[in-house]
Amino acid sequence: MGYDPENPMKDRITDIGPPHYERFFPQVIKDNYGKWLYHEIVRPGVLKHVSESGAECYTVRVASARLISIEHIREMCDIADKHCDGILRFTTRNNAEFMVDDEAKVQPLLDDLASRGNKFPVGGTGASVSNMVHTQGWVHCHTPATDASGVVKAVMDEIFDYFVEMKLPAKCKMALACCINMCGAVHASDIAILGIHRKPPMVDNEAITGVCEIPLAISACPLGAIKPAKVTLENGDEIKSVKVNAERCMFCGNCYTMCPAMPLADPEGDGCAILVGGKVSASRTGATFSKLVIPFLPNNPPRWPEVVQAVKKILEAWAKNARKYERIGEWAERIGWERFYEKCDIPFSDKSIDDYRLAYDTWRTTTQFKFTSHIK
Amino acid sequence: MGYDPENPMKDRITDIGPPHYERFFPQVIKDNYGKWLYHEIVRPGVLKHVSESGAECYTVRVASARLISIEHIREMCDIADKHCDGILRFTTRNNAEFMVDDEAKVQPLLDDLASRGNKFPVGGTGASVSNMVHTQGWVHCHTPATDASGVVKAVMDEIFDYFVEMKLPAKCKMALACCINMCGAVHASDIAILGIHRKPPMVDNEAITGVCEIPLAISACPLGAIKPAKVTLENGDEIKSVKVNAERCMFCGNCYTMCPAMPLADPEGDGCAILVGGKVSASRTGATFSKLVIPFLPNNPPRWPEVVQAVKKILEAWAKNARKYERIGEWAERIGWERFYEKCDIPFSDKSIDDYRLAYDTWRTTTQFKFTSHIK
Amino acid sequence: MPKHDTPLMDELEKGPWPSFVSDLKRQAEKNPECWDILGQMELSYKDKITHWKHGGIVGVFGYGGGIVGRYSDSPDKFPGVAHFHTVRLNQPSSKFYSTEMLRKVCDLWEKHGSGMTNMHGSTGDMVLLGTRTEELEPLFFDLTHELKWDLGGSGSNLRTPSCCLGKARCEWACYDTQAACHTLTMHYQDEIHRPAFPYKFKFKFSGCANDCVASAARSDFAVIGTWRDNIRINQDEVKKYISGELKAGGGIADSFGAFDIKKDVIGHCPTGCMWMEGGDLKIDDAECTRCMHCINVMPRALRPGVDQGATIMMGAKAPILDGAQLATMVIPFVKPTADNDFEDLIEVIEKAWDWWMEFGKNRERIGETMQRVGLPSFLRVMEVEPIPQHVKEPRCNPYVFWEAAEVEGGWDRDIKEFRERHKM
Amino acid sequence: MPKHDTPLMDELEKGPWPSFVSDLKRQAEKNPECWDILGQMELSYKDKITHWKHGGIVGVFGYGGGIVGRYSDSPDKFPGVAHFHTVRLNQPSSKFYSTEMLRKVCDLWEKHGSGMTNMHGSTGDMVLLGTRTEELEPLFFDLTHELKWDLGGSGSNLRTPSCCLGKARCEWACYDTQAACHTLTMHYQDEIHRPAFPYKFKFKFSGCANDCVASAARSDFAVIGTWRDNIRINQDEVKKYISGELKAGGGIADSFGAFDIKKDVIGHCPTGCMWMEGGDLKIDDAECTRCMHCINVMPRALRPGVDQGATIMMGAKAPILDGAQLATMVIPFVKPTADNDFEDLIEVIEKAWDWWMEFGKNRERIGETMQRVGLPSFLRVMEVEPIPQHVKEPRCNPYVFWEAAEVEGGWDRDIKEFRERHKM
Ligand code: SRM
Ligand code: SRM
Ligand code: SRM
Ligand code: SRM
Ligand code: SF4
Ligand code: SF4
Ligand code: SF4
Ligand code: SF4
Ligand code: SF4
Ligand code: SF4
Ligand code: SF4
Ligand code: SF4
Repeated sequence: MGYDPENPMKDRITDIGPPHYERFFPQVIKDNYGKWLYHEIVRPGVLKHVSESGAECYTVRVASARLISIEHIREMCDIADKHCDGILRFTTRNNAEFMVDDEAKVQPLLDDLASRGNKFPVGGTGASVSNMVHTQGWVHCHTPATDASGVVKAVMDEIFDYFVEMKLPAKCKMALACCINMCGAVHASDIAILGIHRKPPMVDNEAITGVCEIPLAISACPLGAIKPAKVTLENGDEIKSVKVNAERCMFCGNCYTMCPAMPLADPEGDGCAILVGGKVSASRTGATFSKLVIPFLPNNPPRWPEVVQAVKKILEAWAKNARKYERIGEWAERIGWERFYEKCDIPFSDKSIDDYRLAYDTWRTTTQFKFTSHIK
Repeated sequence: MGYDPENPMKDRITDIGPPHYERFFPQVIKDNYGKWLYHEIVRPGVLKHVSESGAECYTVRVASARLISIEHIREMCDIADKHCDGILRFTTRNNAEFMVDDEAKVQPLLDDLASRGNKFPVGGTGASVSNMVHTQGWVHCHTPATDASGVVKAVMDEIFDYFVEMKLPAKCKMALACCINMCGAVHASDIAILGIHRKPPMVDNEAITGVCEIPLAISACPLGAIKPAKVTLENGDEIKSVKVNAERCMFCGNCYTMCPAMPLADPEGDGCAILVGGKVSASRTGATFSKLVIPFLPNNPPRWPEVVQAVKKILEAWAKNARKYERIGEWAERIGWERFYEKCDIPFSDKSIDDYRLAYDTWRTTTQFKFTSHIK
Repeated sequence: MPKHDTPLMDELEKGPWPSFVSDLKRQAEKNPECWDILGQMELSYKDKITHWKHGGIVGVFGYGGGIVGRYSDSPDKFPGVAHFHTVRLNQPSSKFYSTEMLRKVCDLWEKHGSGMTNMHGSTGDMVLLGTRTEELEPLFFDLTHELKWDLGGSGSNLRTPSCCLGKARCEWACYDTQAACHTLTMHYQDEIHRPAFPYKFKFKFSGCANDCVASAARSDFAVIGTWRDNIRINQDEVKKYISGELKAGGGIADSFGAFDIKKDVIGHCPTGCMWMEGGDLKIDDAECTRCMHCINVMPRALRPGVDQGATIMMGAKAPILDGAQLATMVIPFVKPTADNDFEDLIEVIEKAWDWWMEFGKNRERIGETMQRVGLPSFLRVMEVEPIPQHVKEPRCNPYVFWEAAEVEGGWDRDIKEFRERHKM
Repeated sequence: MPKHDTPLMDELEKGPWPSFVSDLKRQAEKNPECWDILGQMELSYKDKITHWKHGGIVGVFGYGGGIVGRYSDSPDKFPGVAHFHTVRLNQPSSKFYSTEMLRKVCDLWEKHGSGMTNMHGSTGDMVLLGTRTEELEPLFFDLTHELKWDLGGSGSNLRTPSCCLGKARCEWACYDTQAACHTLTMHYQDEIHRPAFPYKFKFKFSGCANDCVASAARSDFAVIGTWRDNIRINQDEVKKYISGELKAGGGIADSFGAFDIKKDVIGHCPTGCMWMEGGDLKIDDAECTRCMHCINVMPRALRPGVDQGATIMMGAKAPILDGAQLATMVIPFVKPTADNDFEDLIEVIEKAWDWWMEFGKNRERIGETMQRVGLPSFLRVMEVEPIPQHVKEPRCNPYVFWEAAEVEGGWDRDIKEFRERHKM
């Protein structure tokens, strides 16, 4: 049967939602739903949950590139069929999890995974770096200032040990977003990579008529940097367009989102900022925004060495200096941001000083500071 | 000789500044300037400073109404002449200080002071309530929403013990300002009383022409609540005036400051707000703003019983519950503001929720809160 | 057989982390358009800009969301990705799958699309990456008929809700996150599929303050589990942590050395409400803010209380345009339950929507509307009594908006009568 | 003999705190206008509003400040206060007085004014409260000729600077606050007396972080003493505090009970940089933020370091109009000294003034101008290198203003050339 283009509404089914989750529970989870008593991390990547009933569920977490093929998914299915009664799941950070109900089944599963090259590294639990939440980048999106999957691959290759081992002071939640829309959880991550533009939009006068509602383009700009303008095209036509006061532009890209004739992207202008110290959980300290500590690193495909090294440096400075259970931001708050910059060997610039809406609340309004190397 | 109105510029002296401070130093201070080694608080109101040279300076601090007469000052001079080689000083909180260079001279001085009725209470040092920084109120200013000296007198009478004894967890720095211009240090005080208006300005159309520049009045309003208007006076003249959108008014009084024809003052509208938890010193925690915890109490002269009781309740709740060295705001931060309201038995209202410029930063963006009686 | 030279992409086949490049190549054997994905990406790697055109409005009939249109700016070079639309399938709550179902999705996508996916999108959808416009209706037909599965959200509508795995495999879930997520997803199919809002709106459900679905940072409406009574303590197990018999955090790190209950647990407690007394761990629960830290560190000794429920937070979002927002605590405690189809949540949601749909500006997230009108006004809209828990601290400026009704005598005054008492 | 019935005012004669009402009555014997002060205040106590008219511009010739004009709205009833202008005398630094000088002021004010004063005004002036317009010039003549004393500031000018008593009687002053205050007061007589600024500007000088003149909250330009090296520790004295031989805070409270160095000192240290080691108190000075707490509690054991100087903070103010501001740390360390007439301070002040006088709006305090242009721009103006010490934390939004010169290739781009690579 299938879809009949002649008869699009025939037998149409809508609004049925997703399949019910219970259909996909492994038996041990169905039986022990809401009855779990405690868990252990048996080894990196392997969780053991114990139920009030005494039942056990072993979970093996494997990394995933997230941008994966159906062939790859089918291979996951093969594994799950072989070891896990045909069930697997994905985590909120895009790792895959294979569950078994018996300790004896763990090692065969691990062996199988290990036998498949670099496709299924086991890890990401406990005091580790888990998978990076990330976005589309050049593989799919229209507004990116950097790539996503490639940068993530380059970074995770370099800090791989921290995924497969648990040797950090606490969890490190990383993220990447390819533009300041921040589809990745950049604004509240321990370490985040953020694609940013640094050149004001061009105005494509030849194209603007038709693709863009001028008043919308103007009102898109939060800083009023866009004004209406009359311009004469090469063919002599006078049209309504806009002009941009580059001095007032903060490169947010909202104009481009609203008006395709105002592109910002540029090979030299675009690159990555590094933000650190955000978190989401309310454990110990409440949810916290990430702070922009490195305003710009160039896009240097395919391996973004500057970005990779910056991330690694921060990660390792934290690993070396923080107390147990202290997330990166908690550590920075305790030692003071001036000390953070020093420990991480990051140069400070006025780019990291807020000058947006709520800026005043971030100014240092106390004589309490440390005499770091920043003070000559 | 004296001033000659016929010849105002004759022998005119200007820009000579204040007398040099050194002229007024007691000998022991002149001799030990910059050489002080340590101090002790011998008893409430009596400080002992010891110099590297071994010299000692005893200081007796006495309360002052601040609004004082020259007869009162002359009486102070008599005391200083008798005990202190003709020198006295005033503190940054408007207390007077009498200094002697020998322990033996302290008791006679204290006895003398005590013999003069309630004019010279000794205290205000250490973990006490010192004098209240305050302002003019109805004795001199044109914009007050409450009195100053009278409220201070009423409050200090009631909590007098806390001035003459040192039995609080820390210093308590109090202030009063009779309008939101806050000439008293209300915005950074442990407990502060603030005169506030609650009725929008009236427009005195009969008077506005001449006394007021309309554009200035309009631009005075931070919320754009004042608009130009044409009105017809009783005599039939049509004049330019303004009208106020009362819904948008936040009663800041800036319009009245700029335009005398826009009075706000009102017997029922005006009254006092109570702010708490501010501090200035960087000791332990940095300088902090006071928070508005009681939005309004009525003006009830001559003794403002509601204000007095509110202040006392907060003071004593803090005294009872805080740790040593914890200023009021530090205590409130540690226990949480919800608990503060409970401990002080103050009702909470949405008036204490910020909705001005930087409001978002004060919203609770965490699940971390306590289940106080506020949660039904 | 590679269609394009991709020396830059090939570099990303090296290293221990799974390679999406190798994967693309593998898939290209079955779906040759994958060569063009690789080719166009290689070009982006060279040019350092995206090669996707701006926007592209496509969809399935009757739905205003679920598909993100995308067109190549170099369709001649890369015809396989000339159209490259994304299809968002609404994932089942907390993303458990039977291989049977997954394989069906794979087959569907092999037939109708590129064979490449995101497992999963940041909002939570299963994202099928790249297909042509003419495939959309057939795909949707097969999806709904054969898989009995539906699209998720995109555009100015309710986005696909998501949740932590909660009671399915976690001992800390204080309400049933999956049931809440699924029930509301089903309840709001219309809002998910047909944009009627000023901008996007997201639900996320976490079972406890650890917030494993990042709801406090990434959803307009976040429901986060908590409890009202006392942490359950098993003192015997406490002693086992102290003696080293049990590992901190169930073995959260291999590098932590000896357990130190004073430093590791009590020392990190944000409220300082814990102490040791004669070998027993004591908690002054009235002062506890249920941050989860102590429970996280000693999962066998401590458990959330039994009077469980959730806190409702609202308004989180990314920075466009006024700056990012974390969610704001709106309702301290509700008991969301499948017994009443989560009507407590529905009531709150609809109150917020009714208002936001009327007063929210175009492309204004509810958090921004909240900021624009102020929290006091928002609480009035929500008919929530203002409590100190709504703020970190009381306001420090004196600029209170009084209402006429609150002030004795109201606002109508007679300037003449005033001038009798107070001359100019 | 009382001129008016003042039952409400009379109530304020009771109680242990000194009574300004009794004092007014006493002064009324010499200056009968005091009866009218009492009378008009009584009326205010009845009417619950002020009875002073708005404003009143008066002054002495050639000065734009120092006098605040005030007129009664009921001059018929209270002729003694029909005019009631305030005269601000610039107090000597830190307010020591010889009785000889004070008596001269009293005589002056008995002759030319009401006999009532504020000792002192909130800014620091000696405030003479209430005189008639025609007395102003004679008073000023006598003040300058006989007392060799001058007026302080009011209006849009430099306000009377003020300072803590510092080295005069305090062991903690890290620079000479009095000398700084006096030198700058003399240096800027013109700025104090002749308004040339957009709005008022205040200097305050505190010798250490205790900030006894509240400079961090109440001055546009605050200089607060600090040190760069190590806290001086006398371990023998530390032990005396621990043993109870010495009293905490020199005897700061009578109710504190036993001294507990762990709780009272180490436990309150904001940086956690102190610890006990074998009976000795240790400080990791590099981590100390010189908050003064430990020194305050153990004045005989601990002292500020010897490499002393000051931090410059700017922009504090009351709430009108954008909300109150606390001072912002601008220059972490200078060594203000009379040896060079405080030229380090003067340089900073004048840089700020030059800019503020050019760019500040009318009635905009410098703190507000700083907020309007942003801290990065302000630091550029001040030619101060931006350092992390300028902020509590780095920005969390990504909205950085890049300049063309910082970006490779600048901002001039060719849309055509771009379109060759990226078609619409
Ligand atoms: C599987 C997953 C939930 C899901 O529905 O998929 C999950 C599962 C668990 N989380 Fe989580 N968390 C998961 C994402 C999160 C997130 C969201 C995110 O990463 O974006 C957070 C908040 C992130 C943040 O704070 O920035 C999160 C914050 C926590 C915390 C608090 C950590 C902290 O100290 O701040 C704990 C407690 C702990 O680990 O001690 C926790 C604890 C746990 C426990 C131990 C809960 C339990 O008893 O089973 C689970 C195993 C943890 C582990 O991996 O070590 N989980 N956890 C998610 C796995 C993601 C991954 O693949 O890495
Ligand atoms: C005399 C005076 C300075 C002056 O130039 O006039 C002064 C003098 C001293 N102050 Fe102060 N302070 C004086 C106003 C202040 C102010 C300003 C104010 O009150 O508006 C502050 C900042 C207020 C704030 O933080 O809100 C202030 C915060 C301190 C502190 C920090 C207290 C804290 O823990 O936060 C100390 C340290 C201490 O007391 O342990 C201190 C300590 C001292 C010492 C012990 C300094 C010393 O070694 O001599 C002096 C005696 C203190 C006492 O009275 O217990 N002084 N002190 C001021 C007396 C005012 C009064 O009459 O009560
Ligand atoms: C696919 C996905 C990224 C990914 O790789 O996973 C995504 C992709 C896009 N997002 Fe997003 N967002 C995605 C999750 C998010 C999230 C994360 C979340 O939901 O937890 C956020 C931050 C949280 C939030 O909602 O604030 C997010 C915040 C944005 C924003 C900024 C919204 C704001 O209020 O600040 C925009 C801009 C806009 O709406 O115009 C945006 C816009 C977009 C658009 C539609 C670009 C555009 O302006 O047209 C992207 C389409 C990319 C493409 O070519 O397919 N996307 N977007 C995520 C959706 C997949 C899914 O359904 O599961
Ligand atoms: C006399 C004094 C209060 C007192 O009783 O001590 C005072 C009195 C007035 N102040 Fe003030 N201010 C006084 C210290 C302050 C202080 C405290 C300080 O300097 O440490 C402040 C807060 C700090 C600050 O500068 O921000 C202060 C902040 C204001 C403001 C709000 C300024 C702002 O930027 O927010 C105004 C409103 C204005 O300027 O229009 C103001 C305006 C006024 C006016 C001139 C009223 C007006 O708008 O015309 C008051 C005249 C009262 C009168 O009738 O005599 N006064 N004023 C203080 C000056 C005496 C002196 O010279 O020693
Ligand atoms: S972060 Fe920006 S560029 Fe990246 S997927 Fe989201 S909208 Fe697109
Ligand atoms: S990028 Fe942002 S700030 Fe710049 S013109 Fe466009 S909308 Fe305005
Ligand atoms: S606080 Fe207001 S009313 Fe009081 S003296 Fe200052 S300006 Fe006048
Ligand atoms: S009181 Fe303030 S808010 Fe109200 S009208 Fe006057 S200036 Fe505007
Ligand atoms: S949020 Fe809480 S309940 Fe949900 S998975 Fe995480 S730890 Fe478990
Ligand atoms: S849950 Fe958090 S606040 Fe409560 S006792 Fe444990 S650590 Fe302390
Ligand atoms: S600020 Fe410091 S130096 Fe000045 S008096 Fe106060 S404690 Fe002493
Ligand atoms: S001065 Fe403050 S920060 Fe420094 S050691 Fe003492 S208490 Fe700690």
